Amino acid sequence: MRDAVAALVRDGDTVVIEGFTHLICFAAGHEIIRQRRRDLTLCRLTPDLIYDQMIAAGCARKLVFSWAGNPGAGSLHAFRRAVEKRDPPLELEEYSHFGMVARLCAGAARLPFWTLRDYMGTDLPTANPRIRSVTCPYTGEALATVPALNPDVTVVHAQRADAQGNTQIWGLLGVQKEAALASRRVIVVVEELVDQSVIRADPNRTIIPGLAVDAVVVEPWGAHPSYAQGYYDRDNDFYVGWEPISRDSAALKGYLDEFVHGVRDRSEYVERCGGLDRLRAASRVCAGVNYGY
Amino acid sequence: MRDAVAALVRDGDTVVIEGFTHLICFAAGHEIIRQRRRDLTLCRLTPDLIYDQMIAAGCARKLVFSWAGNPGAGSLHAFRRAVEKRDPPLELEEYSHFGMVARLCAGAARLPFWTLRDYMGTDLPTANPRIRSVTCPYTGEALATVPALNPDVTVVHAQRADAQGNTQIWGLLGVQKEAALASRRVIVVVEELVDQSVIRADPNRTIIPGLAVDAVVVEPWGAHPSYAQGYYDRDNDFYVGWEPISRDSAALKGYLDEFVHGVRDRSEYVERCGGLDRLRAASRVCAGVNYGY
Amino acid sequence: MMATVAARELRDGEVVFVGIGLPNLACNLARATHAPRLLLIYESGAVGAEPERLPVSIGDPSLVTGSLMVCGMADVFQFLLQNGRIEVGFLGGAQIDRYGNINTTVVGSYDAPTVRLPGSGGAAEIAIHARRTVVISRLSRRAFPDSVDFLTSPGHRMRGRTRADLGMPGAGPVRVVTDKGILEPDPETGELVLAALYPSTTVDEVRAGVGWPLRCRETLREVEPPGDEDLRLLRDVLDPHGLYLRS
Amino acid sequence: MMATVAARELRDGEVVFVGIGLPNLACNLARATHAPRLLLIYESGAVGAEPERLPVSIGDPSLVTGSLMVCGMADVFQFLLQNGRIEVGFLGGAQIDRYGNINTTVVGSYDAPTVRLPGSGGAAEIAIHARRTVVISRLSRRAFPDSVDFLTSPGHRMRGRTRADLGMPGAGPVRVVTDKGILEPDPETGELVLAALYPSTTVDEVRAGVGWPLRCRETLREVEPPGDEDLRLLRDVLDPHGLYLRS
Repeated sequence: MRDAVAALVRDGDTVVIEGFTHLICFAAGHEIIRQRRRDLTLCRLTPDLIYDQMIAAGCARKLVFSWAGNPGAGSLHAFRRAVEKRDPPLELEEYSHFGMVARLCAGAARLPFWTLRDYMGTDLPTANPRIRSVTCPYTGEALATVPALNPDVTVVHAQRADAQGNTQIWGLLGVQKEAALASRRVIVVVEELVDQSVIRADPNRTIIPGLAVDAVVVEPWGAHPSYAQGYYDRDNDFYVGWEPISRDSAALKGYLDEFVHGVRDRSEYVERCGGLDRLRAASRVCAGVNYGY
Repeated sequence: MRDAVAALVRDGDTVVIEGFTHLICFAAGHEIIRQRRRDLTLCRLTPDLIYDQMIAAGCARKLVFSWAGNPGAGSLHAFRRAVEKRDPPLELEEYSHFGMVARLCAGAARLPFWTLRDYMGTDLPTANPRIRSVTCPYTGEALATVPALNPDVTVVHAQRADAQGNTQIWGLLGVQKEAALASRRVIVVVEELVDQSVIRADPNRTIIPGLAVDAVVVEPWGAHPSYAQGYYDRDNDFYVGWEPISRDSAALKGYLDEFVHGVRDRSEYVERCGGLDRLRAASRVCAGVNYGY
Repeated sequence: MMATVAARELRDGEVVFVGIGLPNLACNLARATHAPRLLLIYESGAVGAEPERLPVSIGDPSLVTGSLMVCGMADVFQFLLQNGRIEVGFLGGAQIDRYGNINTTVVGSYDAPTVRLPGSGGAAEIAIHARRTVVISRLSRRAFPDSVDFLTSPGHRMRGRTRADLGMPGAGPVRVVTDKGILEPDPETGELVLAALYPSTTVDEVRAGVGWPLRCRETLREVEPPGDEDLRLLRDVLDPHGLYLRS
Repeated sequence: MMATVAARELRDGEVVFVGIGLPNLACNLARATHAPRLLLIYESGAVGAEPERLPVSIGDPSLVTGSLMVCGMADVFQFLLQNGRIEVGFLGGAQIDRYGNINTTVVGSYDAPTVRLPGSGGAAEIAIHARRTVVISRLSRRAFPDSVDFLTSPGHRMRGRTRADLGMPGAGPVRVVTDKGILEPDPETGELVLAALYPSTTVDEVRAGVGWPLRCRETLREVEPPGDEDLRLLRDVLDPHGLYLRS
C-alpha cells in the first residue's frame, strides 16, 4: 500500500475512494493521511468516516459529494466544522446520488456529460452551476446534465483479484466499476490475491478488467470499519462511536495519532484495534453455475 | 409459450427477441410464426436465423437492426430477398451495434435519447435520419444521438428464473437487461424454473428483476440452434445448413412447414430434430462465493 | 405510532424505495402484517431484501444476503427509479414546508450555513420519480417552516410552479405523517392541510408545530392507534433495542 | 499468408478487438508465437478469452468459458471501446476505397441495392475508436474501388475531411493486408499506397486488383513469408478443418 500510494497518489490530485457502505477502503485513506498528501479534491457519493478523517488530517482542498452524514449514527463533524466554521476551509461541489452516479458513468464512457431527468424545482442547480441542461433532439424537452468525472486516481476495495488486477466483487457494487473505468490511475485493494484460474472459473463475477488497473494491493481487513461481504461484517459500534470523536477536534486528532500516524501499516492497525475477529463473516456460500458447453 | 404469446404479442407490435449469439429464443419466434402474427416491427442487433425465419413467414413489416448476416456461415437470404427484390417488401431502420445498444439503454432509463461518440464521417446518419446530434453543454462539441427504443414486448431467454420472473443469466449477457427494462411487456423463457431460494442464494447473478416480468415460460432447448451456456452448445451445423435452405424460398417454406407449423410445441420440435443430446453441455461448474456477514 | 401509521400507507405487493430509520421499520412492520409481498428496494442496490436483522444502514450486508437481486447504483437510479418502477418512496428532512418541499441540505444560506445537513443523497430523485411519496417527521415550528431554506426535494409547488409545470413523473408527497396527525396536500393548491388527528391530540397542538396558518379538512379523520400486535412486533421483534423507537 | 502477416501487426500485451474469421486466426497465431500476452476482447462481451476450440462465431461459448471477464454489450461499447481501451481493431469489408473507407452495407444505392450486405455491426465504432485498425481483404477491382458505394466505417479521408477534422479518437487503418502486398496510408493525404510486396508478386499484379492509380513508396519492403512453424500452427492446430484458410 505504501508504494502504491507513493507512486500513484499525488498532491493536488482528484481522488475517488468508492464503495457504497460496502468495501470502503479505509486502508488507502489512512496511507494517504500518513503520507501527508495535500490539496486533494476528494470525490465520493458518501464522504463517510474516511473522508471525515482525511478532511481532519488536512488532505482535502475540495469535496465533491452527494450525502455527507454518518449513516444511522449522526454527523461528520470534521466536515461540518470545515463548512460551518471554515476550520479548515473546504470547497464544496454538491450533487444528488443520481448526479454523482451519472458523472462517473460519463467519465467511464469518456463522454463530456451524462443526461438525467432530475433537479427540476430544486435549488441544487443554483448551488452548483455545473448542473446544466440539454434539449432532446427528438422531443424538444429539456433534461438535466452533469459533467463527466474523470479522477486522477481511484481506489477500489474488492474481495479478490488476480495479480493483473482482474477484480471480482459481490454484494453491493455501488459505482466501483464506473469509477475505476473513469479514472486515469486505478489502485485495487483486495482481501485476497487469487490465482488467475479462480477469476477465469467465473468470469461473470469480474467487475473491473485488469487492463484498467495500475496496482493491486493485498490488505486483509482493509475496509474496516466498513465491511466486505463474505469476509467481515460492518463495525456498527465504530460508526456510532465516531460521533463523539469527530465532534471534538482534539479527540479526532488523538484518534489519527493513535490509529493512523501511530501505526506503520494495516496489520498494525488491526492489532491496535485489538483484533477484529468478532466481525469475521459467517459462512453462506452459494452454489456455483455451469460454464460448460 | 402458446398462452404467453397469445396474451402478450399482438399484430403490429414492436417486438424484441434479444440474445447476442447466446440465448436467442427460437421457441418464442416459432410460436409467433405459428400464431401468424402480422405487421410486426422486429428489432434485434443481429436478426440472425430467427428473424430470417419470421421475415420468410410474413410476420414482419419492418426490421430495426445493426448486423444482418449468418455468423460465420453466410447470408440471411429471406432478409436479402426482401431488401433486394422487395419479396416481400420490408422497411429498414439501421444502426451500428453501439447505436442499437444505446437505443435500448435510453429505453431502459426512460430517457428520450442516448448520447454516443460515433458516426462522424459515415453514411449511416444519411441512411437513417433518426441518428442525430446534440451539443455538449460543457464543451460545446457535437455528439451523436439515437432515439430511445421502447418495445411493446421483449422476449428474453435465460438459464433460470423463479416463478415471479427474477431471472439469472451467465455467460454472454448481450443487451437482455436493457431490452427487458425498456419494454412495456416482458416474457422470460427459461431452461429451468427454480425455487426462489436458488435466486436468493446468489442475488448478484440476477439480471432482470421479477417486477419487470409479465410471464415466465419454461422451455428447455428453447434457444436451439443458438445455445445456453451450461446447458447446450451452439448448433453450428444448423447455422451452416441454413445457407442453402434460406437461399431457396421453397426450401425455406418447407422448413417452416415441417419444423414450425408442423409441430405443436417445443418438445415436438426437439423430437423432430431427432433429439439434441449431442449438444448437451459438458460440466464446468465454478465454485460459489460467500454471502455471509 | 408514526411507524404504524406509515406502515398503513403501504399496500401489499407494492415496490417501495426504503430509507433507513423509521421508514425501514414501517416497511418491515407492513411486511410482518398486512403486506407480506411488499418489495423492498434500497438505493444501495439490494432488491427484494429480507434482512434477518434490523439494518443500521441502507448498505447493511443483511440487505444483500438472501435478496432477489443486487445491482450497481447506475442501474438502481436509471433502470429502476427513473424507469418509473418505484411506487412508494419514503422521505424525511430537517425542514418540510407548506407545499411539502423538503430541505436536507442547509439551515441558513447555502454559502454560510448555520447548520450543514447531509444533503440530498437520493432524496431529490426519489421525490421526483417515485409514483408517490410519504414524508415522516415530528412536528415543530423549526421542522415545518412556511418555506424551506433550501429546496432539496420538491413537493407540490416550487416558487409557484407545480409538478406538472416542471414535468415531474411522480405525484409527490401524498401524506405527511407526523407525531400528532397526518397532513395531506390540498388537491387544488398543493398546500399541506390537516387531514387526520391522532387520538387525544388537538388541532391547536398540531398548529403549534407548524410554521404557517394550517388549514384543516372539513372532516378530520381520527387515526386508529397501533394495535397490540403492531406494538408487540415493533418492540419485541423489529426494534428490540429501541434503535429507532423513542416513545 | 494473410493471417501470418496480420499476426505480425500485433505486439505482445496489446488489447485487441477481435472479429471472426481471419482476424481471429491472426490473433490466435500471434498468441501462439510472439504475443502470448495478447488480450482478446470480443464485442459479444468476452474479455481475455482463451478459446479451447476455434470459435465459429464471435459469440461462441468457448470464448466465455475460462475468460477473464464477461460483461454486457453496453459496457463493451461505452466503457471499453469508447473509453479508448482498444489498441488494435481488425476490419474487413466488401469494399475498401482509396482512403481506407470501408463499405459493409450495400453494393449499389442504399434504397435499391444490388447486393444487401450485413451492415456495420460494430465496425463503424471500431473504425472510429480503436487506437489503430488493420484491414484484411483480398485484392480485386470489385473489392478496392476508387470510392465506396456506402461509407460504413471511416478511413482517412471522408468527402475531403480528415479524421482530425471530424474529431475521431483513433488513428484509423494503418495497414491494409491483402493477398499480394500491404497498403499503408500516405502520411500527408491519407491515400493508400503500396508499402510492401509478398515474395514473387509484382507491383502490376497489385495494381490490377485496385480501382485507382495506386502509388508506391520509394522503397518497397519485401514481406517475409510465413515460417514453417507458423504454417504448422495454422494448418494443424488453429484451423485444422480449413475453416478460414484457403491457400
